[in-house]
Amino acid sequence: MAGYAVRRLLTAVPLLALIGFGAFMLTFMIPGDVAATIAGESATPQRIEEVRRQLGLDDSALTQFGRWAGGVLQGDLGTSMIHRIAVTQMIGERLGVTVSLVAFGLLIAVLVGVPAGLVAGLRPGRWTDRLVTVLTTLGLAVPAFWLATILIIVFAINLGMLPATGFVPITENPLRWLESMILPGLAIGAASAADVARQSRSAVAETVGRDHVRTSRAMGLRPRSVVGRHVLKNSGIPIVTVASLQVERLLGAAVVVELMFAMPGLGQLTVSAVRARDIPTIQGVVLTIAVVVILVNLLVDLSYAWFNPRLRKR
Amino acid sequence: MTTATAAEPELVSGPTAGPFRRFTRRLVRQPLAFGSLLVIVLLVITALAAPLLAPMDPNATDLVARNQPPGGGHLLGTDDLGRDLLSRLIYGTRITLMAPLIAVGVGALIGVPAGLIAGFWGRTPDWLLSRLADAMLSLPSLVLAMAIVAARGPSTVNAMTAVGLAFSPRIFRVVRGATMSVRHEVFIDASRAIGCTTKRLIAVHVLPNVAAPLIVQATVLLGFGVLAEAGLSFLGVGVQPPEASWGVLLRRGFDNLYMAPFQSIPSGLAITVLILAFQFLGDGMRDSLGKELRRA
Amino acid sequence: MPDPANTEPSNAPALTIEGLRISAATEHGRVDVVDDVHLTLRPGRITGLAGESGSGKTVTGLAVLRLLAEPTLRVESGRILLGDLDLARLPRGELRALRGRRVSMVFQEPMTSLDPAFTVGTLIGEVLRRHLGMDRRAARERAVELLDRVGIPEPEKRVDSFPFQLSGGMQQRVLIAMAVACGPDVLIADEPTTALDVTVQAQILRLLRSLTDDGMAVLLVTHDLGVLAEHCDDLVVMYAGQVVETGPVDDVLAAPAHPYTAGLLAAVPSTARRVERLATIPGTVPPPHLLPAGCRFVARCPHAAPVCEEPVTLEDAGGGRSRRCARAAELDLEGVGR
Amino acid sequence: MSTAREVVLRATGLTKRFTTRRNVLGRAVERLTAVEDVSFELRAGKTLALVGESGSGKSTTARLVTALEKPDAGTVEVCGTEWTALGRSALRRERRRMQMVFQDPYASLDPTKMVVHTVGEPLLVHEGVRGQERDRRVADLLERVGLSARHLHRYPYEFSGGQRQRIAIARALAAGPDIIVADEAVSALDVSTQAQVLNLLLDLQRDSGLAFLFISHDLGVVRQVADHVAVMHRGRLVESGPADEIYESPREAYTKSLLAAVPEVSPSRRRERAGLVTESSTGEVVG
Amino acid sequence: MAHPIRSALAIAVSAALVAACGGGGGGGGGGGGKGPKADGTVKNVPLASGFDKDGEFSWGYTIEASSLDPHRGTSGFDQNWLFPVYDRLVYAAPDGILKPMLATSWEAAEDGGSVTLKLREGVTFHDGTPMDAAAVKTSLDRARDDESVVKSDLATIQDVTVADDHTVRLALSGGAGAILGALADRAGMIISPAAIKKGGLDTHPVGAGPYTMVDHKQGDRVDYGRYGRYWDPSVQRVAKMTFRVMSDDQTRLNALQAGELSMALIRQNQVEPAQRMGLNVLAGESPTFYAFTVNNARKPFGDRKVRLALNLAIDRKAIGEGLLDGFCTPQIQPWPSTSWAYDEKLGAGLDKWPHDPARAKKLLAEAGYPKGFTFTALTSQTTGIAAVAEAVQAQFAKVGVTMKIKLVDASQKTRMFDVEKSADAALISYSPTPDPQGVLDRQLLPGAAGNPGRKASDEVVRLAGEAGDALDPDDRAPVFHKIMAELIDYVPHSVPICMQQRTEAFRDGVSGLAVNPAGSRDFRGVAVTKGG
Repeated sequence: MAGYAVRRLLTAVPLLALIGFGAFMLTFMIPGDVAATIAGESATPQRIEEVRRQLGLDDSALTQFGRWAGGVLQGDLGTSMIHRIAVTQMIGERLGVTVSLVAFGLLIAVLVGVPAGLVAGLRPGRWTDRLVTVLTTLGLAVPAFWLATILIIVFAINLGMLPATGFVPITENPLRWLESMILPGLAIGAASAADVARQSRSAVAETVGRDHVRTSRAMGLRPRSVVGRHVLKNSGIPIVTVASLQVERLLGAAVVVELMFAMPGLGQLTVSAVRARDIPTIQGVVLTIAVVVILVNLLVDLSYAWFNPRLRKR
Repeated sequence: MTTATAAEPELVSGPTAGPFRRFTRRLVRQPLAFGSLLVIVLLVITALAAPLLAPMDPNATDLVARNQPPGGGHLLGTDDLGRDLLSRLIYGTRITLMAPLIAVGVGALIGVPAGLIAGFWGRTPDWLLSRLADAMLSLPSLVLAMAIVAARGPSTVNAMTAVGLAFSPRIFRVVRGATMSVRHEVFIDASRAIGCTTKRLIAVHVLPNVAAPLIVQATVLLGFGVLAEAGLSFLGVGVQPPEASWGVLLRRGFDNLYMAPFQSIPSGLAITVLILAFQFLGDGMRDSLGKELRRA
Repeated sequence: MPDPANTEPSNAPALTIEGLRISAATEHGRVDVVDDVHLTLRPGRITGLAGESGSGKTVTGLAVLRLLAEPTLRVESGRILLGDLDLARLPRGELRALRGRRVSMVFQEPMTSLDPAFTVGTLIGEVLRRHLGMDRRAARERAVELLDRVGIPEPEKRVDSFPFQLSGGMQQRVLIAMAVACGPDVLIADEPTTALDVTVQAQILRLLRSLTDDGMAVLLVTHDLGVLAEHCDDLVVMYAGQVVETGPVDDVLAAPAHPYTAGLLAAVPSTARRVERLATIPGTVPPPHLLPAGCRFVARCPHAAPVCEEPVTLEDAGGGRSRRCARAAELDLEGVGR
Repeated sequence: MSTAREVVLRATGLTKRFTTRRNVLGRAVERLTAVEDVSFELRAGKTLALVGESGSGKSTTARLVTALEKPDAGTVEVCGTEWTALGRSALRRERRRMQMVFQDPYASLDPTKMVVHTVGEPLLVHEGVRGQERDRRVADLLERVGLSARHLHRYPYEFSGGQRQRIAIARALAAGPDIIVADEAVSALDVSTQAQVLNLLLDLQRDSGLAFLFISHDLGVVRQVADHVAVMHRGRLVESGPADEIYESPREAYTKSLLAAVPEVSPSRRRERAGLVTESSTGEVVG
Repeated sequence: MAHPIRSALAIAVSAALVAACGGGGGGGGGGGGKGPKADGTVKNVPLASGFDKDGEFSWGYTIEASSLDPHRGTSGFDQNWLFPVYDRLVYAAPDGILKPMLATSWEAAEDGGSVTLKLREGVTFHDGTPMDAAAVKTSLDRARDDESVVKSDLATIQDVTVADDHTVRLALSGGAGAILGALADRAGMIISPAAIKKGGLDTHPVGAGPYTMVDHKQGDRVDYGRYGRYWDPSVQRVAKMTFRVMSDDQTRLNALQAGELSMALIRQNQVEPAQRMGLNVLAGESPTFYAFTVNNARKPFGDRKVRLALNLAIDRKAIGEGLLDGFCTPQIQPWPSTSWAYDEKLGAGLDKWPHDPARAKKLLAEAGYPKGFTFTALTSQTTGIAAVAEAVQAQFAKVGVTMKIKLVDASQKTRMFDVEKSADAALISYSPTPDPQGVLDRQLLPGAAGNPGRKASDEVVRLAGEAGDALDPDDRAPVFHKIMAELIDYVPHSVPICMQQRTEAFRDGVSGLAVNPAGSRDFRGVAVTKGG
C-alpha cells in the first residue's frame, strides 16, 4: 500500500512541472502585460517600457519561466507584481476561504447527493427514482449566480437568518464561520449534489443487482444492514470517484459564489490576477489548485483499497 | 449433407430494420426523450428562421423605452438598452445551440481517440494520457479560455474551443473506461483470431460498443456547455456585443434584477428547458440503444 | 449411496409446494413462466429438480424464499408450506426472520455470491448475530467451527481471509457454512457445483449429503443428469414451466414415464463408448408466449398423438411417482438400466 | 484442403509464465507458470481433445496455439508454417488456416453487428468480398450450420445459445480453415442443444476433413468427439494417447481420479468405474 | 407524477418570481427613461445632532487597494483607502476650494518660481514621531523618486528645502496652481520617516490622519480605529470604520439591505431600486466622464470632418438621461459644472455639437465616406461602460458607420491602444484628478498617455502652459474657457459623452456626508446615530 502511495506522489512531481509550464505558457500568450497596470493609467509609454525592463518582461518566455521555476524550487513563489506582497502570503490568507467553501460544497454534495442517489437506485423506475432524476437535472440546469441571489434574498434579507456577505475564519469564531458558510455552500453545492446523486444512483442500481446482495437478502439480513453495509460499501468506488470530480467543478464555481458573497477567496484572486496579468500570482494559484486536485485524487485512489480489499492485498 | 434443420420458431416477420431505424423507433416511444427531441428540433428551426420569426431588429436600441415590462409593443419587454427581448431571444438561439456543440465537438475530437488508445493499449500510453488528463483538469478553464481567445481573438468559436479543451479530459475518462471493459470481451479475441488489423478492431468493434456511455456523457456536457458559454461571455471572452446568447441575456437581465425583475425570467426559463431537453434526450438515447448494446 | 429400501416417506414433509404459478412481464406482455408446480421436500433426503435453461426450475427455487425480482416476476397462485406456515402469504418481516434461520439457499456462481469487501468470518458472523443474537466473539468462534464442518483446511487462519483469496470450491463451502449456520430445516441449492471442476463438485455434493444426515431437507436444482443420478434420492423433472415427472431416482432412471425424461437421458454423452451419432431432442423449448394448449412437449415428442393436443395434468402413478403424459400408460420408454 | 493423415498442427515445448506481483519499481517479483513444456500433434481430419480442470492451462495453451498470446518458449507449426516466427502482417494472412470457436455464445458475437457482417468478416478481411457476393456466401454458410438466409439481417440478441454457437461456427468456416480450435465450445449449452451442435461438428469434420483441437473439461462430451486425448494438470501434459486407451485403461493416477469423479447417469457404469479408483486411490485433494 | 417537463417549468418559474417579489416590493413598473433630475437624492447630509460617539461606520467599494503605500500603489483609486490614515498638506473641501490640513498657509513667490508652506505645529505620526519640515521633505522626496507612481504629478518641483522646523519651500519650474492640487492627493500624503526606514508600508501605513489602520485583509477589508492624538478631534465622529471590497453591484445592495454596510457605491441604474428598498441616495457631480477617444494618427480619424461627423452622430441626451437614468449629465466640457474651470456661458454645449445624424452623413460624404466605414473600438467589461459602448454602436450605425466592439480588460486596453497603438478607438471612463490641469496632461495634450495619435491643436498646447502657472483659480479660469473654445473648433481626438454623477446609497442614521468634487471619497467627519 505504502509503495503505491509513494509511487503516486513521485508521479505528482512531473505532473506539477507540466501544469506549471502549461499555465505559464498560456498566460504568456495573453497580450497586454503587468507593466501597463503597474505604471498606472497616467504613465507615458516610455514609463511603461521602463517598467517592463525593470521586471524583466522583455526576456524570452523560457528565461522568465526558468527564473520563476528556480524560485519555486527554493520554495519561493515570488511576489505579486501588483500588490508587492509575497504570493505565498496572499494565497495563505485566501486559501482558508476557498478550502472551506469547497469543503462545505462537497459536504452538501455528498450528504444530499448520496442518500438521494441511494433512494433512487434502490428501486429504479419507481416515483422516487423519477423525482430524483428531475431534481438532479434541475440542479444541474440552474446557474450558480441565480441560486445564490435567491438564497440571499430569501434567507439573508427577508428572513435575516444568515449573513448576506462576508467570511469569518473558523479560527476566529466557529459558529459565525458556520453561519457564513451555509448559503454559499448551498449555492455552490447544488450542482455538485445533482451530479453526485446521478452517479450514486447508477452505482447503487448496478450493485443492487449483484449476486452477493441477493445472498445477503437470502440470509435474512435486515434491509438496513443489506443496504448500509453490502450495497453502500460496494458502490463506494464510483461514488468516491464522482465526489473527487466535484472538487474541480467546485473550484470553478467558487469564482462566481465568492463574487456574490464578497468572500476574498482564490477564485476572486484568479480572476483579478489574470485580468492584471500578474503572472507570479496566477502561477501560485494554479499550482495550489493543482496540488489540491492531486492530493484529492491520491486520497480517492487510496480509498479504493479500503472499498475493494483485492487492491489492498495485491 | 446438412443436418436435420431444426423446426425454428417463426422469428419476427421480415428482416429487422437497420440499426438507425430501430434506434429511432424505440426513442420515439419514450415520451420524455421524444418531447426533448421535439424541443431541440423546434429550437434549430427557430435559429435558422430567426430573421422571419423575430418581430424586430434585435440590435435596434430605444433608450427611451428601456426596461419595459412585457406587453405593449414588446411581448417580452425590453432590456437596459431598450432592445426587444423576444427578438434577441430568438436570434440568441443560434449562438446558444452552436456553442455547446462546438465545445462537445472539440472535447470529443480530443477525448475519443485518446480514450480509445489509452483504453485499448493500456500500460504506458494509458499512464501518460491519464496523467495529461489530470493536468488538464487542474488548469483553471478561465486561464485556458482567455489564453486561446487572446491568441485568436474573442469570439464564441474560440471561447467554446477552450471549453471543449476543458471537456476533453471528462470525455477521455468515459471512453477509456468503456474501451477497457470492451477490450476484454470475447468477440474482440474472435476478430483478432480471424486476422483483423488493430485499426479495424478499434473502428469496427470497439467504437460502436463505446457509443452508449459516450452519448450520455456528451448530452450531459451539452448542458454544461450552455452555462459555460454564459459565464465566458460575462467575462467578455465569449460572444461580442451587440450579439447575445441566452446566457448573456440571462446575466444582463440578472444585473437589472432590482430594476426589472422580469427581465431574466424568459432567458432563464429557456436555458432550463434546453438543459432539461439535453439531459432527457441523453437518457432516452441511452435507453433506446436497445438490448443489442446492453449485452456488451 | 441412497438406501433403496427407504422409499416410503416415514416422517412429515419439511416443505411442500402446491399448485405454484409464477408470471413474468416480458416484451410480449405478462406470461406464466411456472405453472401448476407440486413439490415435496423430506428431512434427510436430497430432492433433485432437473430441467434445461428456461424450464423455470431456478425461478421455483427463488420463489420459496420470495427472492423474485418484484416488479417483473410475481407469484400468481399456489402455497409454499413450511410446517403450517405458508411462506407465499407471510408478511415481509416474518419471512425475513425465517430466511437463513429455517430455510436457506446457496447459488451457482460462488465467485460473485460472496461480498468481496468483507472477510469470510464477518460474513458468517453476520448471519449468526442476526438470527441467534450472538456477540462478536462467540460468532467468530462458531464461524471457525462451521468452516471446519464444511471441510475447509486451517479454519482459524481462513476465517480472516477475503473471498477473492479462496478457490471456487472454497467459496462455495463458505456459502454453505453461512446457509447452515443456524441449522435450517430446508436448504435450496441452485446449481451449486455447475461452475466448479468435476473433482471439487464431487466433494461439495458429498458435503450436502452429510448435512442431510443431520436431518436437513435439500432441494438440488441442476441441469446435470449425472449429478442427479449419483447424488439425489428423489427426482423432479420440469419442462417449459411445468413438472412433467417425479419419483425416486433409480426408478425414474430405469423406467422413465415421460418421453422428455427419456430423451434427456439418451442425449447425455456417456464416457462408456463412442456412438456413431448422438441422440438429440429436435427443436427448442417453446418460449412462454407461444405455449401450446395441450402437452408442451408435443412439438418435439416422437410419440406425439392427437390426444396430446388436449391439456394434460400431473397424475399420481403410485410408489411416489407421477407424470404428465396422456399416453404414459401405453408407452414403454427405455431408461438407462439398473 | 490438406491430404489426410498429414500433421496439420504441431506444438513443441510450449511454455507461458504470468507475472502476479510487481515491486515498488515495477519489476516482476512473483510469477505463475500457466503452461510448462507442452507438445502435441494434430493430424488432418482428426480430433485431438485437450482435457483438464480449470487452471490446468488448457485454455492458455489454446491461446498460445492461435497466437492470441505470445509463448515464453516453444514453437507452433500450422500446415508447415511456423506461426511463432511470423511477423504481425504475415501472421494475419496465415490466420485463415486455423479458426476458433469460443465458450460463451453470448460474448463471442459483437452485439452491434448483424449476422451477415459477423460471419462475413473473414471473407472481407481475407478475400475483400462485399455486398451481394458476401450475402450469398454467408447464406450458404448459415445453411451448412443449420440456419437459413432469413437470419442474415438479424442481431445476436435475437438468437438462443445454440443458434449463436452455430453462427460462431459459420464464422469459423468462412475463411476455409484446415483446423478449428474449439475452446469449451459446447460447455455453456443445455444437454439437447449440446448434442445437436456436436453432431454438426462431427458432420463438418466428415464432409470437409477439418481437424479439431477440442478443449473441454466434460469427459462425456470428449468421449464422443475425440480420436486422441491429452490430459493436462497444473500446466503440464500428464498423459496422452488414443481416446479408447485413455478411457479404458488410464495409466496416470490423475487421469484415473478425473474419470472417477465424473457423475455417471447409469448405475452399472458407475459401479464399473468405481473399481478403477480402488486400485490406486489418491488422497482427497480439497479443491 | 405530473409530466416531468411541466413540473420542472413550474419550479423554475416560481424560483424566478420569488426573486422578483423578494427584490424589494413587487416587480413590474420599471419604467422607461425618467426626467433628467432624479427626485429624492441629496447632495449632502448635514451632521445630525445626537450622533453616536462610539458608533461604527462601514462602507462598500468596488476595487481593492492595490497597495496601502501612497507612492507605490498602481491603482488610481487607492486614495479612497488612504484618506483616513494619511493627512495631506492641503485637502479639497466639498465646495471645491483647497483648505489647510498639515500646511496651515502657503504663498507663491512673485516670479512663480517657488511656493512656501507653513506647517501645523504639535502634530505627531501614528508611531509617535513628530511631524516637521524634515519629515515633509523626506516624504515629498520619496514621492518624487524613480520608483514613485505619482512622480509625474510632482514633475514641476525642482527641489524641496527645509526653511525652518515648520516651514518648507518648493522650488518650481512653473504651474504653482497645479502643484497645490497635486498635494491634495496621494503625492501630498506625508508618511512618517521612521516608517519609511522600517519599510512594510504596502501593508502597514503610518500617517498623521484621524484614524490608524487596525487590520488589513488583502482584497477583503481594512479596519480603522480612532487616533487618540489627532490635531482636530471634532472630525473623528465615529470610533471605528470598516471599508470592504464588494466588486459585484448586486452584492453591495444586498449587504446594504441586510444591514451589513452603512453606505456603499452604487451604479446609476441602481438608484431607483435602492430608493424603493428604503435606502437614501447621495448623488453629485464628479469629474469622471465617459469619453469616445480615437487615435487621430490612423487613417479616417485624422480628418476633422470625420471626427466632427462622429461627434454629431452621438446622442448624448439619450445616453445621459435615457440609458443612465439622468445620472450622467450630457455635456461636452471635460470638467464638471462644480469645477471653477467650467464655462457657465457655454453650459452643456449641446448646441455646439448637437445630435444631428443628417449633417453627420453629409460631413462623412464630403470627407469621402458616402457609405460610412468600419472600425474597431476597445472597451472594458465593467457593466457601466459596456452598455454605453453598445448605445454608441447603435447610434453610429444610424449614420452608416459600423463600430465593432472588443471587450478587453484594462491592462490589455492600455497595451493595445496607448502603447502598441494597434487599436482604432476606445470608449473609456476617465478617472478624475483633483485639478482640471490633469485632464490636459493625461488626455488632451500631444504627450498625454491617452493621446496615442500625438496630435493636438497648437493653440491648446500654448494655452495649457499658461493655465498651469497662475496660482489663484480665478486667474486660471479664463484660460481654461479659451482652451474649451479652441477644442470646440479643433474637435479633439477625445470627446466627452456625459459627466457621471457619483451615486452612493446609505442607511438612515448616517450623517456628516458631502459629495467630493474631486470624485474620490473622503469620509472626513462622517457620523452614525445609534441604531443607524
